[in-house]
Amino acid sequence: MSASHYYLEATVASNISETSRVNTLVLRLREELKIVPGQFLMVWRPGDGEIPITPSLTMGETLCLTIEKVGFTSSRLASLKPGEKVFLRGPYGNGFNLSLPGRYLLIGGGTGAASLTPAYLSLVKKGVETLFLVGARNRESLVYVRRLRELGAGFQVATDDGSEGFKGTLPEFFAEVSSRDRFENVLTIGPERMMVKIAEKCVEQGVSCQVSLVRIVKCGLGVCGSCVLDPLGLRVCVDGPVFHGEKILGSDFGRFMRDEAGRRVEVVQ
Amino acid sequence: MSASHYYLEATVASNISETSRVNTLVLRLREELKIVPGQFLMVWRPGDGEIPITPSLTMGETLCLTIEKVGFTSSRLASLKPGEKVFLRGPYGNGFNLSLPGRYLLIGGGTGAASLTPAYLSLVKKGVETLFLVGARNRESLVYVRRLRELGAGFQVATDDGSEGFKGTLPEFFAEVSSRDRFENVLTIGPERMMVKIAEKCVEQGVSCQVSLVRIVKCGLGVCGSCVLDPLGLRVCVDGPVFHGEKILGSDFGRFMRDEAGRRVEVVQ
Amino acid sequence: MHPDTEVDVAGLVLRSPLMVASGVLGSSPSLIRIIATNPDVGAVVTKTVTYRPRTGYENPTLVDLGYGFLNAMGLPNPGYSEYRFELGSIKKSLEIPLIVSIGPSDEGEAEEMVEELDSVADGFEVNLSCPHVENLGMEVGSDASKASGIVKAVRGSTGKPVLVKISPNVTDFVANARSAVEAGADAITAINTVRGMAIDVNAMRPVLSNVYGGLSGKAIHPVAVRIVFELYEKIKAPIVGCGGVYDWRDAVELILAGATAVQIGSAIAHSQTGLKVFNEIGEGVRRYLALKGFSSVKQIIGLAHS
Amino acid sequence: MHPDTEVDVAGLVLRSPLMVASGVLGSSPSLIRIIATNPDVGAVVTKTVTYRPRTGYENPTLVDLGYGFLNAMGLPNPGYSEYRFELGSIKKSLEIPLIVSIGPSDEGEAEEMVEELDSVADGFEVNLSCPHVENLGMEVGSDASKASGIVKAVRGSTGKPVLVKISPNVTDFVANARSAVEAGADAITAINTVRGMAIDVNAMRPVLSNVYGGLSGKAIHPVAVRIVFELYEKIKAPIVGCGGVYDWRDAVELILAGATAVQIGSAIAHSQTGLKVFNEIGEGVRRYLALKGFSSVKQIIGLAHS
Ligand SMILES: Cc1cc2nc3c(=O)[nH]c(=O)nc-3n(C[C@H](O)[C@H](O)[C@H](O)COP(=O)(O)OP(=O)(O)OC[C@H]3O[C@@H](n4cnc5c(N)ncnc54)[C@H](O)[C@@H]3O)c2cc1C
Ligand SMILES: Cc1cc2nc3c(=O)[nH]c(=O)nc-3n(C[C@H](O)[C@H](O)[C@H](O)COP(=O)(O)OP(=O)(O)OC[C@H]3O[C@@H](n4cnc5c(N)ncnc54)[C@H](O)[C@@H]3O)c2cc1C
Ligand SMILES: Cc1cc2nc3c(=O)[nH]c(=O)nc-3n(C[C@H](O)[C@H](O)[C@H](O)COP(=O)(O)O)c2cc1C
Ligand SMILES: Cc1cc2nc3c(=O)[nH]c(=O)nc-3n(C[C@H](O)[C@H](O)[C@H](O)COP(=O)(O)O)c2cc1C
Ligand code: FES
Ligand code: FES
Repeated sequence: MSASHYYLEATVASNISETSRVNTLVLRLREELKIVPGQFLMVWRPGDGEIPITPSLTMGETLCLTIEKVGFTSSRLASLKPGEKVFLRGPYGNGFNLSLPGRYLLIGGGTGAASLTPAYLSLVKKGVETLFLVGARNRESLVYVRRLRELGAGFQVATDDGSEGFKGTLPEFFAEVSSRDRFENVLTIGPERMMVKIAEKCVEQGVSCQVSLVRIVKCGLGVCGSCVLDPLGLRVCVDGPVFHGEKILGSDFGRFMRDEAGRRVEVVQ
Repeated sequence: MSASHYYLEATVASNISETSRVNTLVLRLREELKIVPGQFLMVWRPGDGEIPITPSLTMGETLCLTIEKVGFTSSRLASLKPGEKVFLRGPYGNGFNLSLPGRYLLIGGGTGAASLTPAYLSLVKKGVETLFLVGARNRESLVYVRRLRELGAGFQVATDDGSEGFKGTLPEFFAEVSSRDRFENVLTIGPERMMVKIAEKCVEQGVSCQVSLVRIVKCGLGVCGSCVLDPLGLRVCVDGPVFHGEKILGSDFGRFMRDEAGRRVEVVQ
Repeated sequence: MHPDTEVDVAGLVLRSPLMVASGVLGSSPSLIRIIATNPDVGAVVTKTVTYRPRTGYENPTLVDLGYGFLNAMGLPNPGYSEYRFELGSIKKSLEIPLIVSIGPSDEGEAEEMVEELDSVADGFEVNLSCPHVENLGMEVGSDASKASGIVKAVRGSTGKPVLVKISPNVTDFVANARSAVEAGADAITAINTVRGMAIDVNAMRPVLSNVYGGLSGKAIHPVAVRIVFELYEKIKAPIVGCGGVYDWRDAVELILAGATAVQIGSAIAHSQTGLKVFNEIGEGVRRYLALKGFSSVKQIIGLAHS
Repeated sequence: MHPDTEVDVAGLVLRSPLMVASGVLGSSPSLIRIIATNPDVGAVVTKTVTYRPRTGYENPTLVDLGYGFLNAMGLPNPGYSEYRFELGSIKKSLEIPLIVSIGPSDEGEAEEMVEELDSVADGFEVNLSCPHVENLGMEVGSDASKASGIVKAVRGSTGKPVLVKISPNVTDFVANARSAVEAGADAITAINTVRGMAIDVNAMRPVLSNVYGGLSGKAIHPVAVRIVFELYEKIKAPIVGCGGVYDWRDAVELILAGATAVQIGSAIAHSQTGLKVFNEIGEGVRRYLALKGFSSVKQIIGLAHS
């Protein structure tokens, strides 16, 4: 706080187009930012708004944000040019618990493949056996696989239409993989309905499952209550964004969220 | 600060009459207060005001304040009964430097004898050779000698009228003592004109001399400027109350102080 | 010795003088249900609801200053009608009073809202003091006759206790509190946030999307103490103190100043222990009362005046 | 690159935008003389002097809150006449402007004081905003016609720049600033302290002998930023920002908000380094300007508005 007052300044070094809807910003900071995999940052452009993003890479003074253009702010951020600035606060939230014993299966859908990468790299660095499944609707929608390849990551791909890798959804691929091999831990980021299916399967199999939730984050500090998961009263920004699947199954997880006015609305994805 | 909010509460355990004008309050605190000899406390009684006092003894949770009744607040405090409360903030100021090499001569006039006692005890405890001169107008005005005797302190007395000990003022006694024996360090608390004479003599003789000044202390924190020693711009509450004689000789020390309105007035004692 | 911590705010009997301040932790009924099980929470004030749903302002809406927060949330809320429905779903399970905070922009809205919400509320807090929302909050609060009209409308629409929350951002807060009491308020909540703003030196822009916001937390505690102290001498209604209560001393300070109960907002987020801050403060207040020889917290209300 | 830190406040050319705020460090001319040798101090504002000497209030007069101070010194000062004499003794040796702060209680006093003090002052700051002294400061400041009369009297008695220091404790500070400018003020200093108080839980009494006092320091920084920002849009006169400047970012924040210069008070006492805080802040501002590619601090005044 004292070094940065309110926000840390970051400069866009490059902007990599992942798909027609998703871009990765490579940012340079003036100092290193310590982030636990799974924690998130609040990313601000004055006039354009501020949104929560889970970094897709953190390496010294380099930071990658992989952003899907879903609305105004995300679209503006995803379109920034080299030399432009963004302003960061955080890291916020709990991050993944990567010290549970056993092997890890990571399942990333859409931009979730990017957001899971820091956890993947951290596990591999610790010498933990890890398998990374990434998925999307089709080959064109796959996010971050080029970067994963550059990083020398071992990963397997699933596409709904079979245009690359396994043909089917990630829950289907997960079922397939776990019919052959049992991982003690599953980490997943992706569309919420996908995560619910995976979490349910994990509970069935007695496998530990950590999911990263998305809700409307305003303060990021646990003050405003905008990100609450009902009826548990958990605040995604401080109690999460990572939750153990068995703790939140049966709640609004995968079914309801609150919109910006705090109205309870259905989760659509 | 966090334990005490604004003030520490202390309870009067006993009130010892030293002379007709001076009393010693023995206080009990709820926790030990770490004070360097020569530092002072701000002592508050709601409704009666708040004044700076240099403790005359600090021992675990016991604290002694030796107070001369010179005006409203000091008279109220000096008249407190066992069980009554006072409220303390501090310690403030720098305190004496007791790690200068050589032997120490302590010279306390009036309540100064009491205020110098913690420094005396600390030096003796460190095994430093120390001589303590205490003085007053006459035997009846001697302050704290009973307590010094109880503490087993070695001290010598001077009275202006010779009713006890050396006949003469403390500067005279000091001249007499230093004609026989040379101390490397002098510490003194007492009427300012007395301290000036002692400091001048020390400078003449090349002896280190630390004096403790009294000015109007309001904030005690260096903010309000009420305790300034001109023209040096030194604040007694934070830069002092202890100063090296040679640093302040030639200033308003011993000649002028500021009254509560900040008017420059003559030092009378 | 177990000092009694029960207090009575305009007829609302609270097992603890500590209440959750409005808006902090938002409007989720499930959070209210959970908070209400904490034995050191005496009542919950809901997020301020308005006549229509509000999405609030764009992010950024909050700045953490360390010693406080600046917020310009823009009163996001689902609107009183949907909110009544949500509160209904938890009302029965609550063992402590539920005070519904409302931000009507005129008398008509006030009446409709209160009539509808009356079945789920044990009391109302009228927010005439939100410093960053136009046509609501302070804008209304500083238009004396409009404010008074709204309070009268609320008063006329419910038999339950009505609190009015006042703003520190006015020259004469005593006049505002007095006119609220004259219009029928049973108690005054003091204070809402203090006007403020922050500029990021790197971005060179105001941080809050709304530019201006409201300062809360430690920073405003002395302001709250002062206003509670003065109101205690100048109005007859009980006062609920609010502003920068982070530990038991802060709570006691407001009670000694004259508050019958104390609301806690920012500390919930600034404390390492989250909602346990209520237990730490509750325990501290009990220890303090015991140490000083009081058998009830009621005995120290306003004691700093004597 | 060595960015230029010179600014011009209503004709007063300051080598640094940093000034010593009124009253902090008191009225001793010797302290002023010493402070003025600091290259990062652009001007000194004296303690507020009044027509007659004032001893100020009984102790306690100051509370340290950690994140700020509460003070009710009661404007102790030797009176303008003796003070003029004292300032005269150092005036020649000062290389930076000396701004004399005055607290007249009516027009007559204002005229007499300013005529007398004119020979030792490079400018005046009229204190109409001290929150804790009756018949002076805020009491005067909130009586619009009286305040305006005093400013006119000051204006009529000197050709030197006149600053008017305003209070945050009013509903409409913009109106106060405007009427000061209409009455002839060349610049507005914003802000004086915020009303507040503290109660000691052990003593169960207000700490300040005056009960109420003024809050300064970090706590009020967002309030100062907000007022400076709004004044910058609504009045034409230059603004001197004051309130909670503890490091270079706080200073830059006020300048971006619209302040031409910045006063520093509480930080002098709260900083570990005392008066060196001016050098730390000065150095920080220069580094910031260089990093952002500005050649002069003037280029960033009000930049947060664009
Ligand atoms: C902890 C966390 C980490 C995140 N990490 C990433 C990331 O790495 N990459 C990434 O692309 N996105 C991430 N998101 C999601 C991202 O923050 C949202 O997509 C973004 O806030 C949308 O803002 P917007 O202004 O562009 O869209 P808006 O205009 O606000 O919304 C566009 C549409 O999306 C819906 N919407 C907005 N926010 C959410 C939400 N939080 N949940 C569900 N629907 C929403 C709106 O209702 C609307 O229909 C993360 C979210 C959270 C909470
Ligand atoms: C660092 C420090 C340590 C001190 N330690 C002790 C101590 O251990 N024991 C003790 O008895 N006293 C001590 N004093 C002095 C004591 O604080 C004053 O005597 C007291 O403040 C007087 O307050 P009052 O309200 O009783 O008198 P007031 O009514 O304020 O004053 C009575 C008379 O004394 C004069 N006076 C008041 N304060 C001062 C002052 N600071 N210097 C000179 N004249 C003054 C007044 O002008 C007036 O003539 C100390 C002072 C300082 C600054
Ligand atoms: C994030 C946030 C949201 C708030 N929302 C409301 C609200 O909806 N209605 C209201 O009356 N006060 C609201 N407030 C003000 C608080 O209820 C309280 O008056 C203020 O924060 C001071 O208390 P504190 O210092 O304990 O936080 C909000 C405060 C914060 C920090
Ligand atoms: C101990 C003290 C004394 C003050 N005396 C005066 C004064 O005489 N005249 C005045 O205009 N302001 C006075 N002030 C207010 C300051 O000049 C300044 O406006 C306020 O403290 C806010 O700035 P800060 O946060 O940097 O301290 C005083 C402040 C303090 C803390
Ligand atoms: S975003 Fe405000 S509580 Fe989570
Ligand atoms: S007493 Fe205030 S500066 Fe020393």
